[in-house]
Amino acid sequence: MPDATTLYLILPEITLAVFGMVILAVDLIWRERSRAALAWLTVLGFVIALATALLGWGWNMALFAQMYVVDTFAIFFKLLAAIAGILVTLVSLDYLRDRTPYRGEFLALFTFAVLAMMMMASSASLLMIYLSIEFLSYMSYLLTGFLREDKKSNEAAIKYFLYGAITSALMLYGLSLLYGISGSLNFADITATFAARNDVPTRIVALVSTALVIAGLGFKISLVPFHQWAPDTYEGAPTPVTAFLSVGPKAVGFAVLLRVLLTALPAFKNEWIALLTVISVLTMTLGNLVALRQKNVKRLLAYSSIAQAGYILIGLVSVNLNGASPFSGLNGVLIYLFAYLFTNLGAFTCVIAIENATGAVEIDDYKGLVKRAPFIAALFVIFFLSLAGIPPTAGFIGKFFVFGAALREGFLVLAAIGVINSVISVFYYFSVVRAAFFEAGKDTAPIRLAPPITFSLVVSAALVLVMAVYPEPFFNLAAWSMGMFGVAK
Amino acid sequence: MSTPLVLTYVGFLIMAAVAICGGLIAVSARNLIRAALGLILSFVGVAGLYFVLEAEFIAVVQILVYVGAISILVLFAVMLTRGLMRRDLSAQNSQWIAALVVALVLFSALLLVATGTNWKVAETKIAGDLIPKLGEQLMTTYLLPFEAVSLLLLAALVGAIVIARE
Amino acid sequence: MDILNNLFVSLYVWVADLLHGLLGGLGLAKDAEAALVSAIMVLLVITVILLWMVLMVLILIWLERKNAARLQDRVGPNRVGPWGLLQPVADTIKMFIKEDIVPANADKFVHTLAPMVAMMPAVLAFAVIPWGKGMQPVDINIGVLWIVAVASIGTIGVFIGGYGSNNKYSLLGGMRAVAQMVSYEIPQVLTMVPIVLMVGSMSLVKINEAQSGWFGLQWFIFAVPVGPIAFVVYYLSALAEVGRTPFDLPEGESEIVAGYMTEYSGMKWGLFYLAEYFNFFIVCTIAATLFLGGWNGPILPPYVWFILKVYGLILLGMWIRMTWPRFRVDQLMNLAWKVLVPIALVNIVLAGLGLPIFKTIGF
Amino acid sequence: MIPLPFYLVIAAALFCVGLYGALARRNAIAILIGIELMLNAVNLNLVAFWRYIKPASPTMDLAGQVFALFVVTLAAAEAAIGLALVIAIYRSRDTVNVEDVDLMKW
Repeated sequence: MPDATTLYLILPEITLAVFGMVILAVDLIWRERSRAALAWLTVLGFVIALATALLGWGWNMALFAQMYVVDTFAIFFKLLAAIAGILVTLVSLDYLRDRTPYRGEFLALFTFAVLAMMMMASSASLLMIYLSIEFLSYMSYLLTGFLREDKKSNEAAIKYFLYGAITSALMLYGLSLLYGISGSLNFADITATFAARNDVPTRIVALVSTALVIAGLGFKISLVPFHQWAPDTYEGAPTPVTAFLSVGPKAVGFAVLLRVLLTALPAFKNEWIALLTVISVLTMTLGNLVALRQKNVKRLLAYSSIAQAGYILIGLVSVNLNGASPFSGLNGVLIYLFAYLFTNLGAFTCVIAIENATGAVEIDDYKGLVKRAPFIAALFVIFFLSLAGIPPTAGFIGKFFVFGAALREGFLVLAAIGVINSVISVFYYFSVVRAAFFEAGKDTAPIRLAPPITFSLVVSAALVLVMAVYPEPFFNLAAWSMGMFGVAK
Repeated sequence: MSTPLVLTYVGFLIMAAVAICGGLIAVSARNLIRAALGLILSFVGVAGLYFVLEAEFIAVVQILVYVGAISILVLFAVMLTRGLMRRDLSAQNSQWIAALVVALVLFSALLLVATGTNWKVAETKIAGDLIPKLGEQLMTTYLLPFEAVSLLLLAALVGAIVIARE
Repeated sequence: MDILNNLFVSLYVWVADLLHGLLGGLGLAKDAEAALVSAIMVLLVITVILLWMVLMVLILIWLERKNAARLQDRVGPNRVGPWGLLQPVADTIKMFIKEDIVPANADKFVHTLAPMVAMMPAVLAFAVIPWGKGMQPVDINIGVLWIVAVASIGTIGVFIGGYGSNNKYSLLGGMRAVAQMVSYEIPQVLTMVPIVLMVGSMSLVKINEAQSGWFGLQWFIFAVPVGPIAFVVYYLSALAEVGRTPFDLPEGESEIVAGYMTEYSGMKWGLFYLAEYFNFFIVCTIAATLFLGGWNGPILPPYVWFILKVYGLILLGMWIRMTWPRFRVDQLMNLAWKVLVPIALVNIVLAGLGLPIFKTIGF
Repeated sequence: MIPLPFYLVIAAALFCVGLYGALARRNAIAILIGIELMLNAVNLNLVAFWRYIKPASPTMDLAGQVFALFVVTLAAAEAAIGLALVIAIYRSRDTVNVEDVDLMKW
């Protein structure tokens, strides 16, 4: 039986597990009447999880035989997960109404997906990493294919599933090698092993397993060349799920990647930095170039989010843990992820709002949007500015820290490629804005917004702007969260 | 019970051959039912290898879950999507050569890792009954993953039913 | 009395010694000799067990026919041998010499493979059954799980039999059979959990030992309330698992001809037929081991007790078969998922709650 | 005892056979079969390591076996989800060949 402290520290996980099951049960008993109430119940669950996650702030404990770590780094990602959960639940309310009769199950699976994200953030053992990643993946497959009458949703899910299953098997092989070399599942023992043994065969094992693990996590983060699923899945999935996939798994994927690389494999820093640099360049460039040709907004945002993963990776590549400089690379990753969460969720919320009203997701359908829905059009501009990294938006702050770290570490070329890519991205983001503002559309009926969506839009936009104008708290938050990696505040 | 080393080797070789041959059938057979049967053969071979490794519990679980449940699921799925088997001209897609190259490259890398590394092998005798220990550890050390996986199974079950039901 | 109790164990030791003596003359190395002897003994045990299995099942078939006749006010087989005792033998010979027909469009390889796969669980399960004190061919510490695991292999045989015949009735029958077997496996396994909990081991020998003494009152069927509930659920789901009437939908002749066996003839059909009886026999042996104290009993030698219990359960099954009409598919599934599974789950909870209480009062 | 690399080589071979199947097959179920083979190979690896590598802690460490157990469990869930998706797509599209599932460009 775990002791009271343990239970206290995993309260957010317990909350979500309980809420998930309660939602299933309530849905079972109350089928007809409970539909709308269920969504609010889910939101309540996320809010409680958010609050309880904050209770663990400042702790640094390894629980369950060192398998599960609750530290500020994990809490940071748990907060992200809970916030993403709240916003996505709010926007899915209207979207799901006419599309599926199984809304209770949807919300329950979604709750479990957020739970899996939280578990990923805290995992510090090969077993927990694998388990929580698979948990999140399975829930994502199911949510993606949830509209089972919809051919695109089916297709998106099967592609996502097949890619995910193959890459997770690859990653699992890498994990088994790490277990074999160290005889233990815990990161601490693995680090100790590699610190003690540094012969060439051991390095080869470490390299092969690192590459395999990056393959598995690269799939979650949608890094090139493990990105092929992303555009199709983003296009076909129910749009709230797309919004979720583009931020949730990506953020915690980075969390796991950071934890594995920095706590289990720091001995091979040079090797994985080289590997990730190449991947980062490929990811940014390919994502942006292909995004230029897209006609579908969901697809465009998919490629855009691939490119964003490339930028974030720059922060990880330029990680430097032994300085008092504000650019440690890591804080760039965290700040960027925080900014990206609200920006991308906001952009997708705009897409959902328009899709709910008109069913359209092509860029051409956005023509004349400013007349039909000036509010959405204006917000679109804010979110796109942020995605492109233009001040005064949160995205700019993120890029500032990430590129700054690259410059500090002397990755001049990498930083330059990043900046060039940002410039390219402006073109396709602007193509949507141009359609919305400067071209006349056929349809002129105004678009009405449901209150939950408005709320979520306002929150996202406000945070995107606040982060840019007053970044200090967020900067501190990120700095705090890196305490576990030995970085002073 | 200590088995003579020769018998261990014989058992190992037979089971390894069964596992690999089953795997080859599974990925090459054009008829999906036969591919599934090859898969089952491979599962049985791996279960046999677990017996050679003195991990009886995993071996039996392997038979129970893989042979008894997963392969039945696969067979069911093949049956339910049967119409298309007739039209299937070739089992391999157009990029099978690339796939072969990838598999071979990876295999050589893994071969290098498997044979070239100095694994810290310790000759240990397994003393006593491990199964109570396994049960105990699942309830203490591995309590969190144990609970998490039960939630996962519940959620996966619910989700799979929602998606597959008529 | 002791001689009689240990008859077969002594026989085994004696044969092994004899072999050692014989091989000792060959002048082999110690290790090699030991390996050879153990290999020969394994083969011998397997042969004996296989012969024993066949004998048991032939008796079972005869009993079934005689019983059915009695309950239906007929005479039953009475021509071959005294009271028709040799009728099953005659049937076997007939099956061997009958023509073996494979349908033209069948998947021939799979068609031939199916009956063999269907026989496998029976053969594998016989290896771990404790026939008497010290009379277990292989003693593994996970006997219960082993039986559950190998039983699931039979499903595959039935399934590919249905597929390989390329006949719609076969396929339908096969699918039905698999659905039924998979569904009833769950309550069947769940009812074993309380027993394993009470014993603290999955070894069939330990389960037997836990039920010794007190003239049968330690049998788990008397462990009220968990034991009797588990026994009833187990027995019902076992009957369904092996497809006995009233759960014989996979081969309900009024609906789908003979189910997955429709296209089979000759010895292949014979194998399926035998497999069914083997499976029935095995579930009864397991029920006897888990709930009726296995080979525990006063006065008579353990193996006699065991056989008596098993045949008692078999006769119960026959009685049920003769007196109940067949279920409908939906009733069958409802029974499994909405009745038996919940009962079995609650039963596990009861066992989990009751166990510490019993432990503390020192039962 | 049999040298550990024997098992590792068998596992690697099985893994790559599975990977080939997963990459080269057309039918979604066949791809799934390949994936199951890969997971099996990993499990063989884990159990072999458990048996041979001296555990870090002095008590009997069953980490490898436990991990393998979890992989088996997850593989079952994965198969269930995958086949549910396959059946859904067959229902809506009448095919489970991945190449024919091309409403959206890969």
